[in-house]
Amino acid sequence: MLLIYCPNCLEHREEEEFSYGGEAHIARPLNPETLSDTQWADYLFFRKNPRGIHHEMWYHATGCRRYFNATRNTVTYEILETYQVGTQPQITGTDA
Amino acid sequence: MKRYSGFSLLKNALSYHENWQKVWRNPTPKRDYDVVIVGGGGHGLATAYYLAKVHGITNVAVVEKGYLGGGNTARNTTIIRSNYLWDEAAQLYELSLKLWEGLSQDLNYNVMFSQRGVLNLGHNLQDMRDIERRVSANRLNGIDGEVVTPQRIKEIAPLINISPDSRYPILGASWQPRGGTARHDAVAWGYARAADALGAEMIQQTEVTGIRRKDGAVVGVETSNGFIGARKVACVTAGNSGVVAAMAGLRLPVESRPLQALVSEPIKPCLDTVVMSNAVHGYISQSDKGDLVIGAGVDSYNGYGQRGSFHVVEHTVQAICELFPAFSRVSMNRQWGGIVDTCPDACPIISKTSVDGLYFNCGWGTGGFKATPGSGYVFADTVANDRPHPLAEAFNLDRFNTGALIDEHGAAGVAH
Amino acid sequence: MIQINRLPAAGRTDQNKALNFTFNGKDYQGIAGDTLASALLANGVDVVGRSFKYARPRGIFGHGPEEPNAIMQIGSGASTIPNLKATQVELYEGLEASSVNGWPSVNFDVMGLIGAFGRLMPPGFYYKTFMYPKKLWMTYERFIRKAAGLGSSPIESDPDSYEKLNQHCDVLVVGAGPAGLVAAREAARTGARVIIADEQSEFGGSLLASTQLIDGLSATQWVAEITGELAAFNNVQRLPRSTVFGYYDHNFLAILERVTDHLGISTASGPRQRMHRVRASQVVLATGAFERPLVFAHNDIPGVMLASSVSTYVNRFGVAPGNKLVLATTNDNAYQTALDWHYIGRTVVAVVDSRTGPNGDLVEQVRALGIQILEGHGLIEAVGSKRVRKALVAPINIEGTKVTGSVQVIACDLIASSGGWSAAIHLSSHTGAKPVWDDAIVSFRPGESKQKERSAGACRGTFGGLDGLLEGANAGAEAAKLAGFGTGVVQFPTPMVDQIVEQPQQALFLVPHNKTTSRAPSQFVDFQLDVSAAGIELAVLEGFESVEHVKRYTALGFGTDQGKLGNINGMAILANALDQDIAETGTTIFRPSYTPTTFGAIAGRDINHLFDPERYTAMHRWHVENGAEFENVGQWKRPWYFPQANETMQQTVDREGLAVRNSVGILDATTLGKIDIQGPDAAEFITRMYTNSYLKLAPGKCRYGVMLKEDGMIFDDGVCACLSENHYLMFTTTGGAAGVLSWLELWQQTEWPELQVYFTSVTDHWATATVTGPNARKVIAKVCQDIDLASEAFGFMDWRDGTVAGVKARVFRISFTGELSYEINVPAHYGRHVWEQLIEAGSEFNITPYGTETMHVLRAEKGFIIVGQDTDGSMTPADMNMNWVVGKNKVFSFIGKRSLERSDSIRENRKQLVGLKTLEPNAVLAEGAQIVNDPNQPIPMAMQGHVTSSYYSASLGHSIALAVVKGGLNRMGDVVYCPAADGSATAAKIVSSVFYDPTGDRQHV
Amino acid sequence: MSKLRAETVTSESPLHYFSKISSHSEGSSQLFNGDLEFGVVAKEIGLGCQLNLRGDASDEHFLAGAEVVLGVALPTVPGTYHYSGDTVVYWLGPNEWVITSATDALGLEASLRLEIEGHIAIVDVSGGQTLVNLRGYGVPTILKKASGYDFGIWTGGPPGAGRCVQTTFAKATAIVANRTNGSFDLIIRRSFSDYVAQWLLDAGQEVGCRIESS
Repeated sequence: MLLIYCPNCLEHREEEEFSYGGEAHIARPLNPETLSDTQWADYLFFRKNPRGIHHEMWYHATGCRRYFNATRNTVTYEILETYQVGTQPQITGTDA
Repeated sequence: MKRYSGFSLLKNALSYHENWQKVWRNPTPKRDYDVVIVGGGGHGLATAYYLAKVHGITNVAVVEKGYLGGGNTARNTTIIRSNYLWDEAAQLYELSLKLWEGLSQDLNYNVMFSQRGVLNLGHNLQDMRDIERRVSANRLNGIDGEVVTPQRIKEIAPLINISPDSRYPILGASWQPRGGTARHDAVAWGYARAADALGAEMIQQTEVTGIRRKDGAVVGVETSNGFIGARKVACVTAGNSGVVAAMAGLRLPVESRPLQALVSEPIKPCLDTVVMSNAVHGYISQSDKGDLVIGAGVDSYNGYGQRGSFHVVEHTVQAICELFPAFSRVSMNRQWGGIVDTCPDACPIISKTSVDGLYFNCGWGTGGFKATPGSGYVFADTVANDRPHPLAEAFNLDRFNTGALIDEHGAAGVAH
Repeated sequence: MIQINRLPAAGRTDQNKALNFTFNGKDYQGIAGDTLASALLANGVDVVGRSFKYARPRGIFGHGPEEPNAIMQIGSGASTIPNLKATQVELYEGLEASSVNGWPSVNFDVMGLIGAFGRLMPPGFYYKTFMYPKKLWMTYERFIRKAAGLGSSPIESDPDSYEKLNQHCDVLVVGAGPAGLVAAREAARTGARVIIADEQSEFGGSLLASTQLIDGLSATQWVAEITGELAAFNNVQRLPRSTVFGYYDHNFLAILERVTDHLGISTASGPRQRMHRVRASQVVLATGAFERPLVFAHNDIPGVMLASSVSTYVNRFGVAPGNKLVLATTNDNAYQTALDWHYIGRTVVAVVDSRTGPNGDLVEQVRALGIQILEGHGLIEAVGSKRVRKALVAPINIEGTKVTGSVQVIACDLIASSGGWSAAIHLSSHTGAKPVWDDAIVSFRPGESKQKERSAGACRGTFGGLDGLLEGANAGAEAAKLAGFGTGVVQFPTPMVDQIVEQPQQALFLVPHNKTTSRAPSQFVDFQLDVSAAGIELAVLEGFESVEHVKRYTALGFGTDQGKLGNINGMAILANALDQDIAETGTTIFRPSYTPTTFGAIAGRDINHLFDPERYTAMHRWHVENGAEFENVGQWKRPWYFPQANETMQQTVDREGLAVRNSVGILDATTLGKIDIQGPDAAEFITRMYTNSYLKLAPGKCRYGVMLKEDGMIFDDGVCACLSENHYLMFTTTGGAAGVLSWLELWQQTEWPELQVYFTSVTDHWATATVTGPNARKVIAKVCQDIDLASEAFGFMDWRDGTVAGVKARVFRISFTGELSYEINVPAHYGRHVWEQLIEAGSEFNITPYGTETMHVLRAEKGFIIVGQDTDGSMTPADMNMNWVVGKNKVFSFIGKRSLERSDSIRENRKQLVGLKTLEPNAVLAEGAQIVNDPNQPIPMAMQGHVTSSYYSASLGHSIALAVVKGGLNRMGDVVYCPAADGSATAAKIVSSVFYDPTGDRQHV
Repeated sequence: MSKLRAETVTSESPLHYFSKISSHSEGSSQLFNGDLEFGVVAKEIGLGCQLNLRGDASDEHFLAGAEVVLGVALPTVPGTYHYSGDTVVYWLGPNEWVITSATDALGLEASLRLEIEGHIAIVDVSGGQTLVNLRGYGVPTILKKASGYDFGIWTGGPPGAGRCVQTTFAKATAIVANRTNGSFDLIIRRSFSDYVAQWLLDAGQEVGCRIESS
């Protein structure tokens, strides 16, 4: 069970307070109509799903009601950082 | 292959069990094969078996990074049923169920397929509409099933709580008598033994680290024990499909999630059927050893950790205690997690890919074990003939482009 | 009853306090401080159970959670508990215990006759048999199941309650043996919040049975001192009878505290057990070690025990479980048992040591007492049926693989064995740390830490007393420092312990027999499941090479003791059979639970009425008082219908529906989700979320909208009102409220932060009463004077502020019934007041409260969809015949729009919403029924769609249904069929989905 | 009756019925015999004004405007609240606060709107939630049962301020705040209030629990 540092509440909080928001940093295409079905499907359904470093969104549902991003290792579940939406992670790559 | 029977058991007992044949060889890999199957779980082993048995393709290696049947085959709650809603899924699972019904004899290995029936409970009016819809579709598809009342449920599972005063009272259920459970390890071992007997080779403790291609076609796999050539490579690596796909430069619409399960200590038999509830979220059966085998939820986040959050276990156990208040004083003996590939439409992918000779079978989510024989059967056919088996057609990768998803229930939460 | 094995010196027990108990229906007496196991041993009870597979008689083997044999059913009736280990059950007055196997009794078990044919049941025999004939398997299985299980589940609800506490601490110390106690003391001293938990009834661990001196005190006195010190710290929480059973991610550990189990009474005032959910900054694991038994032929006969268990029964419980002891060992440590036995005046017949030339301190002490030591010997077989009578002993080679000389017979009634110690690495293993085999100590050590934890003492493989204490103190200080307390330097002086010089032990995992393993009498490795050394070798012979395969094939480690006794021996035997070393063979991953954990305690109080919150509206009590039946809608309790005396549900729904159509009805619509939206970009944002546009919606106006997910499928619907410039109120479905709010937040926060808009849930703020029907205006007029209710002034899809029944209200003219409707919203505190005033005002029109069932009928008459009932997540607006709600000319590509153009979304022959009218007017189709064109076609039938909603409509005088049918909008007038389970089929004609008032005049009046 | 006068209006706080129902319920009747010392007393302080306020915490004009009207500065440190008299402002998120006050909600909203310009939101949620004060020696334990939040780290704040958190509370959510007298305030949603009250009675059984509705 994860313990997640909320970058708004500035505290570690229990996983039960959060909901998972999926892969982060996926921008909605500006002109969906110009995309092929395949390109649109890529946006809709295809995710990195890495074994290792993953940048993902979390929603502090029963706390501050803010979305934020986390860098988490999907094997160890270690959360390496949390950061604001619209900013870039400090930790990148694929392995911890 | 020396056949197993009561007689062979007796004969071997007289010689102190010193003369049993090996269930399978443990050969060193050859330089190349007609087909390399990546992943030695139930689905991969079944694929090897049907490639040999149905299609006469015996120059096959099953390459497994750990031990045979050690992934989700060893970690699931062994429930088998075919009462799926949509025609495409129902037909695939029904093929599976029919294969299950003769599997022990076919493999000459008792997989202990026990047709003790499956109840899917309904707890609100919409549940009951959905149950009626599903059972109605099942009947017209030739799949057994009926809608049963709480009183009938109580007869089938006497310890269940059908009080109308429950927080979410049981209003009814679908009942598939042909459903049941099987002994999960035996399925992997039985397929491996039978496939081995037909010539397929089991290569354990060998991890595939790359998929070698030439001119857009697959030529083999890189492994922790060196390169193995192959004209065709069939990947069946539940939980790690995305990672394997990436080796061939492919992306799959799957995400890997921890799915949890737990068992109680053995108790005297008191539950002779499988009970599943989506609304209060738990499913339970009792094994032939006496353990209550309980399926817990899927964690909400991606993970490869084969473990999960304790609060998921808590919610599941609450659900079980709601359904079976008497089990409150029974104890949890062990809990664990598996990694499931989840697809946006909660249906599998059984598909050719853009790489010639490379095939994928993945995305079974929580439904993989029950599909083992059917999955192997249609995948073997797809690989052997380089075109989708008719029952696999709907489960192609292109459906994510066209939008022809099979069950968009599961798609409700995607898109961003 | 005389306790024939009770010693005069009573250890930690109280001779003066007798406790009566029953075992298998027979009366016995023990004393305070006993466990059930020690009391049974005191009474000379040899056979306490039967093994699972071969039904062999079994006696008490251990003294803690490793006990494989003494599995008990405790108590009876609703509060019975299955599968407790007698070694962990504290004795109390009136305790009832029975064996879980053995019929008609444990002393004579008919299944034991089957056990005599054990050779026919090697590992995996069931995989090889019972296959033919195919149809008989279910019959075979019935017999197999008869033998299944240990104890029995109660069949009634649990009378006890269970507590849960969320705990936070800086340092959690697991285990209150010597290392844990000093670790806790060091951490406590720094001011850190410390929790120390131990599974036993009192702190001290192995020291409770030790004869060692520490700081010049007896071990138990020293424990009392340090426990007293800990009690004096107010930053220390001490949890005895508390098992840390799982170590989860991010230093979350779960502890089961047994609060009243040892009292044996169901106390209404307190919980039976308490679950502590602990988040610890740092963890010290001091969980000790388990002694390994020696594996020899018939090592399962009652009277064979662990050496440390014999010492524990002697020293801690004052029980001597026999008279003539033979000790079999591979190490010096176990000689202590010979000393303990000797000093209580009983006979040590011989010590059988596998090593040659042992001369450590304890060995010399034993030798000095004149006790026979058979060096270089193995105890190869025990002889006896329900109690050991003899030991067969033979010289063995130095490697311990072969019997090298003649067998001698030694008469005895107790065999204690020791094959060394295995560190209890379970909790560190839960974290994913991979255990490391260490030949030097013949044990696994915990692997590299994956969490903020460290092991200290025996569980780290440090079996020497002083070293363990040093490690514990260091671990406590270090953990505190890393949690932000203290300097990390040990503060208390090191306790003084006599150092005992020990010679190296021998790694011996299977005592050789003069027959081969396959032909020797069974040499048990895992007692509970009858896994023998021969079984493991057979698995290897059959080609199972992985430790996991062998475990699964033989069931090694799958018992309720989870392999605490057998796993290491089993793995070593496997390694030997594979000609590998143990490190190569690998280990198995331990998983929670460390010991079995009560389901009720895991569930806590979140069962029964607290299983899930019940959400009530402000009018809920009125509904209850007025006889409503309720429907669960999400977590809400909504009135389903309001039956009057002797009415059937159908009669009620007919009456309620007719009232609305002919006069006026009232519905509690509070549960609809309501989201307040403010900001200069509110209209733009809302327009991106809905399929239609809100850019030109004027204050005072409402509009119906449909929301899609990005895949183009309908996900929610509702009305959105413009309250003022830049201020909107969005209604959602009851079930969709929370999901829609987080959906809006998701897009605003993560995709379009530049749009200035705020969302606030106001679902709970408003109570909503819908007054609907031709007389609705007249009713409202009686309680509302400040709104011009004239149609021209307050038209359909308008809203107005005003005062209703003296309360500031917001009134919407929106309709889900197709009748003239007013949805009156007031702050929830006034909900019941306004509701009652409306009922009173409507009484002259016989205003009729109605529930969700009538609401469903009325809206279906109008062809209004319910998201989630008429749609299922695979339906587009076009499928619902609702293209009118899709803004084709919207500039921004609203959410889901692109997906509506995918090839499958524009495919011909998609399922479309239509009405169905049964040819037999009174036949009501089943909701969910599948639709076919030809009911006589062979199976599998080609299904065309299904019925989504179906009712009898009293106002129309016939049944109505909504359905989705392939290409349905082009099939008006076609007759289709719904086949039923009994083979019959109901014919229905495809018609428009709008059955009532198709022009919509009635809602506009 | 064709006209209702304002003085006949009755209101019901979320826990309006609670003590009545509880005193008659079998399971908890022993807790209401009057002889027991209750370890937990939950007293509803209902029917006050509660406003949800949104705005940009980095906008000084916004902060200043709010302070002028409320007589207390908006807390900008996460997890804190400010109070003055009977007006309390709780931090809920980086741009969200909830204000509880004894004054009239509509009046307060109007004053705030008058004083503050720019992109803000003010929403009256007075009917949607209620404030419950928890006092008694059993309260710290009750909080441990209810929530995984570590209330043990809270220390007393400076005058006019305290700690608050919005978190899970049993299977509902709540805002929990400490008071200077050692008690705690709980703000819960109306539709969950019956559940929370039932839960408190159950979880408080060990020490005795009484609910006083407003």
